Amino acid sequence: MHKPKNIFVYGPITPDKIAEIIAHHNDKTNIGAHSIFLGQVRADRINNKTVTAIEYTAYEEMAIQSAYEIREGAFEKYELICLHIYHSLGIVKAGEISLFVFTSSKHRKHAIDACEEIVEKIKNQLPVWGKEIFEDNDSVWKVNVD
Amino acid sequence: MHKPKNIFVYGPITPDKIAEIIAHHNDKTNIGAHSIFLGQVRADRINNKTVTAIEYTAYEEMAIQSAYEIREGAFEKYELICLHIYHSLGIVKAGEISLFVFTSSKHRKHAIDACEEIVEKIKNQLPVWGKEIFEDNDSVWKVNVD
Amino acid sequence: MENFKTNKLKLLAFGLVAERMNLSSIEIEDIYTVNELQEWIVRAYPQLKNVKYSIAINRKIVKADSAIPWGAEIALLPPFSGG
Amino acid sequence: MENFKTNKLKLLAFGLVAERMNLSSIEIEDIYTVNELQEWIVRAYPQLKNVKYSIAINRKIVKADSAIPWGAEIALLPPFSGG
Repeated sequence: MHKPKNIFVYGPITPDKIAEIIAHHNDKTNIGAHSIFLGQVRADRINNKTVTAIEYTAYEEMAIQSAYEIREGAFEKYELICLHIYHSLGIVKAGEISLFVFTSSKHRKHAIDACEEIVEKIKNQLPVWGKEIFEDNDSVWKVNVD
Repeated sequence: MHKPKNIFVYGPITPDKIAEIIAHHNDKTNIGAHSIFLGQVRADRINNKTVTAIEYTAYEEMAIQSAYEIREGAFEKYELICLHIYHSLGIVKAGEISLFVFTSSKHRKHAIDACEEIVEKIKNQLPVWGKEIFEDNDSVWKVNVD
Repeated sequence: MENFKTNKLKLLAFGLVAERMNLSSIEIEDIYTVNELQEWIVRAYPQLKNVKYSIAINRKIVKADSAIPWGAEIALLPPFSGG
Repeated sequence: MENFKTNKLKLLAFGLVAERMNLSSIEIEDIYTVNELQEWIVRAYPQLKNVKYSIAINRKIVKADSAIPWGAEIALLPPFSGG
């Protein structure tokens, strides 16, 4: 039905890019609900040092395939009209956005449930790694706890 | 803790306004997750006529009080860092956005669960009415089914 | 003197109710319970017969046996359809 | 002739594994099962001893008893931390 699409963008996902994607759905007048998840880089304190950025790397070919499977699964399980997934690669500073999931459906339940499930799968199934970088350029590999 | 805030905006909630609100959280570096719900006006077919817009009216004073209670309840139940609610009044055309709910938390679960619950409460508890307007200017009072 | 003052109530109507009543606000007098209010509405606005609505007093939805405080703001609220 | 060709495999490393191996890609030869691969890694890269990772073959995560197809792309994947 759909083809694997690149989900990666270099650097942060900007609010302007998000606005552009939202605005793009203005002519899809069968949509009644959009659900959006945004992952933002936190300035966590780890061992008395503050995270200033995360550097993301990925096994891109596998991640794009995984994202494709997540996407196809979502379209099969939910009545979705649109679905967009973007993930950052490279440096994303604290306060900037590194993950964008956007689902659209006629009624809200499908968009909301699909978005939540997709975020969960992205965190668990996408071969992406974040390296938390501190003020002093020291770094530590991120561990997902949430 | 918080004061009742006006949630109403005249006309549609624009993608630019949404981008501006997202960008505004760039300096809140304890936030790791934002969950957003957008309600978009559908061009439904009703009795062989197409909805071109919804005109929203509200019992504003009661709605602002209800939104305040929904907001306080959400801050009590969930570990939220930020919460924004905007609802349109007046004419919103098909394809435009009439409801914006935005929740932010450290970890994703709180933001996602709170956003879903708040949207549900807004639909059920806020004294707001939509009148669906057709191409020929005939109209019908909207009935929420989703 | 207090006991000769009239109990003036503000009645607000919204959505389909306002459309059927052909008004969004009216002042009414000397009604002390929701039951009395409902009886008055049936007589004064028969066109609301098949229209569903809740009643709010001072911005809180109330039940049919509630009292209406002196000078209250009453609102007739058809099913909400925001969002 | 076919039976004299070497089975060349591409081994990719990511995240902490790549950091510890000090490389992100290496060509290895004549390994036919995940068990064999794991034994080879233990010998060649003792610095991975306490590092947790999954193994993907041709972009699918596999179990320890899986076979490795001729010419496969193998990847060592520490726990994911995207999002």
